[in-house]
Amino acid sequence: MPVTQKDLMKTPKKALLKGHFACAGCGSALAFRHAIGSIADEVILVVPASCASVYQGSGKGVAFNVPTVNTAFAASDAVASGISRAMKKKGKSNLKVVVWGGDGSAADIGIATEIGACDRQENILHVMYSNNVYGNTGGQRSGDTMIGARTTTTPEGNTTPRKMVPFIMMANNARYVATASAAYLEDFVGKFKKALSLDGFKFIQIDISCPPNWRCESAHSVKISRLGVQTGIWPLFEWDRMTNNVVLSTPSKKYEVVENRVPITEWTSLQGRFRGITEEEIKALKTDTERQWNFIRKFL
Amino acid sequence: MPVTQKDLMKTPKKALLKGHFACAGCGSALAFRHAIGSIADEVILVVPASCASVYQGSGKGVAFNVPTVNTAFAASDAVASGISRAMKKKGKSNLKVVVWGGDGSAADIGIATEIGACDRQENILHVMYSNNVYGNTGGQRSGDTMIGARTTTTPEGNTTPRKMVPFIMMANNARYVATASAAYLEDFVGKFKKALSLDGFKFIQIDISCPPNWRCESAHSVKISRLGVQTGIWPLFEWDRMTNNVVLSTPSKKYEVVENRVPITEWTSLQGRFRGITEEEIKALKTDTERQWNFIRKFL
Amino acid sequence: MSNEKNTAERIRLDLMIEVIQISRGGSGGVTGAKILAEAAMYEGLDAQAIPKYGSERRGAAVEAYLRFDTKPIRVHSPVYYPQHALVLDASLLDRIDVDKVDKDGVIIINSNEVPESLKGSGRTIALVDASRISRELGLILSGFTLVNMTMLGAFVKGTEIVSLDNLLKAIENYWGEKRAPKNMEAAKRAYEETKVVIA
Amino acid sequence: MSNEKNTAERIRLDLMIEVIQISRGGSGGVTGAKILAEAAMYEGLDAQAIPKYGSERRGAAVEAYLRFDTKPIRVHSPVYYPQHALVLDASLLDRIDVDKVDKDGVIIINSNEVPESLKGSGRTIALVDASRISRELGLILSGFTLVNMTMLGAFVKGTEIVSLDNLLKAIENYWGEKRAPKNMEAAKRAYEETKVVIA
Amino acid sequence: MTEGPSQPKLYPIEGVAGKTGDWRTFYPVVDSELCIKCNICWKYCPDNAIYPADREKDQIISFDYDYCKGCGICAEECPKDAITMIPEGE
Amino acid sequence: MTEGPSQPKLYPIEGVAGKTGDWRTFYPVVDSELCIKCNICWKYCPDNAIYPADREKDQIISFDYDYCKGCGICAEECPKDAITMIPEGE
Amino acid sequence: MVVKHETKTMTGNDAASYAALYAKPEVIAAYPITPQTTIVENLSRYVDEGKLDAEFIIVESEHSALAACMGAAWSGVRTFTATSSQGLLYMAENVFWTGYGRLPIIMPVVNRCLAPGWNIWPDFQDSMAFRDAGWIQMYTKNNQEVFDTTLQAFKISESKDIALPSMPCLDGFIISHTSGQVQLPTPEDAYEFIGPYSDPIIEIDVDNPWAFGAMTGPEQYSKNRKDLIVAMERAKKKIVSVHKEFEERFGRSYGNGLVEPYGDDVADLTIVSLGTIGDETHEAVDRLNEEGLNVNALRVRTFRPFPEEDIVEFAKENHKLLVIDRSASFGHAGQLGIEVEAVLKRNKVDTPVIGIIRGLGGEDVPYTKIMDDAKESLKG
Amino acid sequence: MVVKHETKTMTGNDAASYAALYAKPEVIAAYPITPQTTIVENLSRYVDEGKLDAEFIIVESEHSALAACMGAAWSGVRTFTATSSQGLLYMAENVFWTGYGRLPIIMPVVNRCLAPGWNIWPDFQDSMAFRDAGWIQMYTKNNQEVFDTTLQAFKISESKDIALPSMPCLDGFIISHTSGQVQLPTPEDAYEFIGPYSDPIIEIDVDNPWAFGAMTGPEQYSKNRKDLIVAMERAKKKIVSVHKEFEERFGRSYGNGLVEPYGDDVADLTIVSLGTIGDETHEAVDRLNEEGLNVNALRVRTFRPFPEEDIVEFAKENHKLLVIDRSASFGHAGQLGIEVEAVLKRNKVDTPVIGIIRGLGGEDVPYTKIMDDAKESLKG
Ligand SMILES: Cc1ncc(C[n+]2csc(CCOP(=O)(O)OP(=O)(O)O)c2C)c(N)n1
Ligand SMILES: Cc1ncc(C[n+]2csc(CCOP(=O)(O)OP(=O)(O)O)c2C)c(N)n1
Ligand code: SF4
Ligand code: SF4
Ligand code: SF4
Ligand code: SF4
Ligand code: SF4
Ligand code: SF4
Ligand SMILES: [Mg+2]
Ligand SMILES: [Mg+2]
Repeated sequence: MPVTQKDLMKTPKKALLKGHFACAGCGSALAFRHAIGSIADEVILVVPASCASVYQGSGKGVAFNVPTVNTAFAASDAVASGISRAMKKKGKSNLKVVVWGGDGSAADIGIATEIGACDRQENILHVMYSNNVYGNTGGQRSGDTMIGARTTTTPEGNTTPRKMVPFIMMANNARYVATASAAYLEDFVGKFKKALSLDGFKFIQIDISCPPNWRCESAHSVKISRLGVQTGIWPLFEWDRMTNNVVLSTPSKKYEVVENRVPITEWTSLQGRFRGITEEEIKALKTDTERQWNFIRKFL
Repeated sequence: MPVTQKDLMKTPKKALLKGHFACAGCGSALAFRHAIGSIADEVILVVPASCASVYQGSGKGVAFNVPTVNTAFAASDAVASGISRAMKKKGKSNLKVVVWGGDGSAADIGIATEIGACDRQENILHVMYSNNVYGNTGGQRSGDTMIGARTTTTPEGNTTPRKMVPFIMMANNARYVATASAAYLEDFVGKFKKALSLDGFKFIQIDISCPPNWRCESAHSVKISRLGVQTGIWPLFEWDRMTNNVVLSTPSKKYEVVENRVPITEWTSLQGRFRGITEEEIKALKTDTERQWNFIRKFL
Repeated sequence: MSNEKNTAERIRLDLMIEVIQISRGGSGGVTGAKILAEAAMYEGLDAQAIPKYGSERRGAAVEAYLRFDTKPIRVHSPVYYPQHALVLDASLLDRIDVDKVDKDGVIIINSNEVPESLKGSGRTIALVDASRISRELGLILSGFTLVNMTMLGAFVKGTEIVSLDNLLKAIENYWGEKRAPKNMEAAKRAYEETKVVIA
Repeated sequence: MSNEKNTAERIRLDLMIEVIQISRGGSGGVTGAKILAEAAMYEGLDAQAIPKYGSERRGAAVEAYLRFDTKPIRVHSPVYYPQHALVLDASLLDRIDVDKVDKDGVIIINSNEVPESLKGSGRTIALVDASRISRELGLILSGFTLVNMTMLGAFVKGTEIVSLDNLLKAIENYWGEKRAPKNMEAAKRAYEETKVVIA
Repeated sequence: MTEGPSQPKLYPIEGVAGKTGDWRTFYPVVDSELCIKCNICWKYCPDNAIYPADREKDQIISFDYDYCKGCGICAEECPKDAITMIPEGE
Repeated sequence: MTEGPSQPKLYPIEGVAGKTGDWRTFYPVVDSELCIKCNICWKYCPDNAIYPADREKDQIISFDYDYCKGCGICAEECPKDAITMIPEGE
Repeated sequence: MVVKHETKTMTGNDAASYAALYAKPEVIAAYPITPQTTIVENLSRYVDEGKLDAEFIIVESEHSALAACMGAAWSGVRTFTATSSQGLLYMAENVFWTGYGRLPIIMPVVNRCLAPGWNIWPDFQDSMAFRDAGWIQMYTKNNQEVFDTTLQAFKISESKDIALPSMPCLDGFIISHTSGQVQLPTPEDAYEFIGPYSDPIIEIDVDNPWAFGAMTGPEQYSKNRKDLIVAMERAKKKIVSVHKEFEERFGRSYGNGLVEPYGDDVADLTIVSLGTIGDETHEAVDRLNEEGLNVNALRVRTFRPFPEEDIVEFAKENHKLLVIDRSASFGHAGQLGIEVEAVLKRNKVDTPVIGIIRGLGGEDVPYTKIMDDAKESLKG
Repeated sequence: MVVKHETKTMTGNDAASYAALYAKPEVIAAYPITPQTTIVENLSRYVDEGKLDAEFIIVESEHSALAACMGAAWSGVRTFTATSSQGLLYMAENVFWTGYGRLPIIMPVVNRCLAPGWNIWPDFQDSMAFRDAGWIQMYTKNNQEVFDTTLQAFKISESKDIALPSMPCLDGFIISHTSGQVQLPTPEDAYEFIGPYSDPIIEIDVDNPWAFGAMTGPEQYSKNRKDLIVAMERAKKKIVSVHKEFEERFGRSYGNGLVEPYGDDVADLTIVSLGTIGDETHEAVDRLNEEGLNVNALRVRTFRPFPEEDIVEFAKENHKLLVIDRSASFGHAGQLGIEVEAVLKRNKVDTPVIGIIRGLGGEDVPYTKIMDDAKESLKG
């Protein structure tokens, strides 16, 4: 069920009210607006500690116009499990339980909880929006930080590869796994709605750009996300347990072929987090990108 | 470096002293004896809560004749990281830091810790011995319990597939991943020593039989493990980050072909945990086994 | 905590009776103790069955304790000075400190004959070859002869704290329709075959 | 907590001086406050720079507080009744409660002219077009004009709590050899260009 | 019925962070000549601060300056460069 | 030098669980006629309770009955069925 | 009221499981740990066998066990879990979250001491570590009280004017694994006593959305906490009234529900304690009385909220207190001892207090030992 | 002894980072959480820039942060971490493990209150929850004391006769993010003061293997705990002596290291508190004195071990105590208040105690508020 820009306009209600606390140009808020918006009348949100727990608001009220439970950093998939089971018990299985959290909870502190919920095949969707960093605490390295990125805990550049949680979830036999990008919102919302139509544990990672932590101009937010796909850094795909196959998403198809890819420096040069990146680091980053593609290719 | 039975006899010292607390016929103690024995003069053991924390002894002393640190259930890979780094700092990188724990810590409560250490490429080896159950607490379902197994928390038979931690570790870019069986000790010790020769995070899962929890005769311990391989239930393989390829281990080669496999019932019938297993459950178990093989095949 | 009164006196005075049981891990000793406590309940007594947990493994020695009283039991410690001892495996006799067992109490042993160590002790011993009875009735699990129910019959015969009927009722209740008969039979046969002797 | 003494008196009496600063998230206001505290230290004063943390985002209003004293400061609260106010962005002036600022204190504003709301208030205002100075010196980060260092010059000029020399020393120390000159220049120029007027 | 406990519970409102238009240093302006009503700008606004164009009513996009944070994405993404970012106060 | 703190630290000893031979209900016996000194039994004993055979010295395997728990693996795995499990006491 | 009873022989863990079974929770999530394990196993069995129509979530850790219950509690259904020792520590974040969030979850804690070294025997270090967390804590003395307390906990916690989670505490092994007699009401009577959870404290509602736990400033935050303080005060009365109602219906009681005095009203020495030591103390008191020593006892059944008034009243009348703790706040003293001293001080009661720590790491505390301690205290 | 000093303007977190830098830990593992974050960032930078020759482990959670430090501590090297609030709760199991295991880890806790709702401002609920865990806890009043205390902590904790981990506590934001002046000794002087960790409390040794933390029966277990109790007693003396040595070398002191009295020896009212409220109280005392009110103060610097003797001595001389807690044990009262009452009771000191709770969730506690509270107390 491909989603068009027109479809994006037909939301039951606004999920993200104006005047929220996200930074100007926040890709996470952008993705939230459309995805949660598309099912705003039947969703229950579970939000671990992250920027999303901050940009939703504070004090007077919240910008999230859907039921929202904020949880401890590592607790969200278990809380979501409890909600999903309770709703089942109450005969309200039609409600969609969605975890909306960052890479910190999904890739690091909360991954055991997430793998556990996946293992139990809980009927929930986990959306991991990744800015490749602990944004809320000011930009420390996360498991999803890529090689070469300067963060406040890797000031001279991170040396370890990205964790690639989608692969882990494939290996962990999720019902459905997909990657997405804030530059391709129709693609993202399509995957989001598809995931919600399936029973069991679904996982989507969406890379979103984050001006303060990527140290980029807010105006470049979407552009950088798009370049992430075009440089091949961030391959968009779907994987389904039923087929055990990966299907490359349209925006990424072309970039499987290395020659077709936009040079990585077009992407790095727009971001302060890559200032000072060395040739070797670029090489290592490319090698790790190829590793990811190789993993994907095994399932094509 | 293939290991022979002769090699097993040449250990620097006994790692597991006689008169330990393991049940009669314990496959975990058996595996420990040979693997840890093979490097008993240069190993540091980290043991999370598990049968291994019990069978090592209590009160008067311990049967583990190597330095051993017992840790909280979810803490072992992080403790091992700390030890490994400290030893590096002290110029003692020659010492091997090995986590020896069960499926409970490796597949469930401690998997975030483990994935974290893997992500950091810590120089440690995690050996997950799996009896597919929380043995120490009396046989509750773990993430590594297979479909159809009766445990004290799934008295009518478990319905969810095994977690397959080795796949997760492959997806998580470990340095080296292997599976092993207590029936093929030379193969196991060979993998164990190979893993220790490599830098970075290594992971081996060894399936070991557990008479009280598998509700089997202790005499059948090794036999059941062997049947696990021969029925194809437990494929033995190695995976190396450098190649991103799986190599089937000799004992398992033949069983890639479904027709060559010993009927699964020969394996289940020896185990009380499968008493009352239904046709559908057997079918589901077979399907899940095939799923595992399919995953492996992608990397052959 | 020490033996202030002998068993006969205790019963007469409505005092608590304490029992130590020794068995092998995996032989169902803990279940046996629990069933005995239930039988005592039918008898109108308050009863406690305390398994002593450690890292017991199949085959290793496991202690358990029992208390019986006409009043609510408010004591929670292990039993240090039992009136009786129940020994499910004769080879484990040396694991209990016989000197701490009341001189007037009964030591119930799964054996045909008085063990060497007790010979001439003047102790009251209840003897039964429970292993044989259990084997004959097919009470075997993974090569392990289950003497726990059988020995309950001997205990009842030896101590008379609870009646055989109540014991059988408790066994029946525990095992349920299908599996009870064999176990009840074992207890009954042991009850009949138990010989009480003075060593 | 209220203005017991006016600023001149406070200085004479060795009393603490408190300042409120308002800036936009991302404009370096917190750094500026910290540097000012360091400059005061060179002056021999005890000083505190307190950022008021919340969920500030780039562009959103952020408060910070400063304290200066000749004795060790033992007060940790936010500043409620400041002697002076430092306004890094004129449009944020309405975010502070000017009535709580000491009537004899100085309000330092990044602006060419006295804002409407203060006109005729009789207040002492220190004015400087810091944005222009910063732009001219290329103090721009991701489209954001960094006026924090510039405004420090104006603050020093307006309040005379610390000397320009000590301010420059603190700026130099913070930014290091390579990046200091531009920032010092900005402060110096602001110092020179700042006009103190009575509104 | 007893009242429930005091819990950290908040209800949805618009403008929880205030009028976030305040945060802006540049503001977007659309050139009605250039705009083709494709609504791409609308789509990419993280702050939902663009009223979409309506081809049928021949209405172009407009901005909700109360909440537009001035990120500039709309200007950057507009395929027709119909949006310009102007410094506040100019 | 000050003494260290009281910590839960234990040192290696043999027989920490006691003479685990006690746990046995069956004990293994080897038939020297049948044994081919392959040491497979030695390999599979979880309790390290078999003294291996030595072909050179023409010595067959033997058991450490102090610690053999009687699991029966050796008997089950012996390719020559050279080991028999005998009930204790018989 | 005449109700039907049935007496069964069961362990303390069985007793907790029966209370849960009868309360019909709709979602249960738990993770095994010795000596709590059999509770989890019982409940899995009830659900697998269809005896209990609940969702049972076999989670991968205690952090998730309580988290899943929290999810269910937010959804407005009755929920239950249980844990012990390391498990309780592992879920620490959510323990506070539940208490501060006012979610009425019932979670028996089978007391076991904390590592290292590994030790599965009982002391109260685990639950004591959570005395600040906003939970009702009741320490039980035997299997019967475990059942009764767990059942009462549902009724107390789920009252809208209380809205506090409950942690019935039972000594590991000593209660959890020891079989004894427990009088059970019929499941119907038990359920009728607590009633359905039909007017939930909080309930997710897509038509009326709210966000729970978003960024909260000092003002609202401290308002929430002050309400928690007040709710704890109210809980004291509620515990007493539910306990009284229970007594009227089922004929069993434990003092007034907060404290259980034993022996004469006035004595030379009062032994104050928690849990099974409290039961064992009754034995000691009788024997000391037989020896002609004038000793009585006060078992603190409810530790949170702390029954200040009741302790003070009792202490006033007596001549000396001996407080026995089965845990320690290292670097100071036993937790119960400290708090008893504090309330006496606060209320200007002169009765001297002697605090001792016994039974750490599962060391046995027989009545003989308590008698010795009492004699020692009478001397001093 | 004359030592070189340099005064710098820095935040409290910077001060903690400097102390760590100067102590030269060999392994550091930490996980970010507001408001502790900048400590982690500073240390990463020191290591990345080569200023500090240490292994920095960027772990995936706080449970692992402390676990990694424990691994290093078992290996016999100096180690350091820091955390706050939820992070402290998430590592709860290892916090107890470290304390009970007697591993000399230094871990500043930047105090922040506990969710829900999310709230990053300071109160002491987080560290207070670990007052049983076998850690030395010192609450600091300003940036300078953070540096001094963290440095002292290494020397205290790593003494073989102490062998207890240390948790220097600093109010989040109020100290952690506020810049102020800190006198720093030279790195060499600082290092010389604490010395190298050359005779480790415990050290993994392949030639002399042991197992740490295996199954432990009640006897050895309670022996370990009793030694912990005794070590805490010894720690009081050690804190005083290290503090004295520090004073002699560097010229700064905080009372005797355990408590810091302020004002006249005898007063109508003594204000007892922890952390920055203690500093703010000094301001209040001066102003109250100016108003002619006879008030003094006692700041409890060391909360674990609890300085019973010092508090009692001081309380004896004074006429009334006002104890201000920045945390509560819900269902009873403020933790400091309870314990002060307890020790006075224990030592038969009649001085009345008034306990109040202030500043939960980061509510500001200005000296004016303290003055009001004091006046109120003087009346009552
Ligand atoms: C147990 C625990 N540790 C640390 C924190 C502090 N913390 C809150 S959000 C966060 C980072 C979140 O990063 P991510 O999940 O990537 O989301 P983002 O902020 O980037 O949106 C951290 C470390 C916490 N809340 N709880
Ligand atoms: C936080 C925590 N939760 C639960 C436990 C209880 N526990 C100890 S070992 C164990 C099961 C171990 O299972 P596994 O890892 O498979 O090892 P096995 O016992 O089967 O050898 C459990 C649940 C614990 N020690 N800590
Ligand atoms: S820090 Fe990044 S992810 Fe967080 S709100 Fe700002 S832009 Fe969005
Ligand atoms: S329970 Fe199983 S794994 Fe544990 S010691 Fe016994 S046989 Fe080995
Ligand atoms: S993106 Fe440009 S052309 Fe399209 S609607 Fe917006 S302003 Fe008009
Ligand atoms: S500038 Fe940014 S916030 Fe404003 S309308 Fe354009 S996209 Fe939206
Ligand atoms: S396995 Fe059999 S044949 Fe081989 S050495 Fe052992 S007893 Fe002899
Ligand atoms: S019976 Fe088992 S324990 Fe005994 S020697 Fe054979 S293999 Fe070893
Ligand atoms: Mg992130
Ligand atoms: Mg296991």
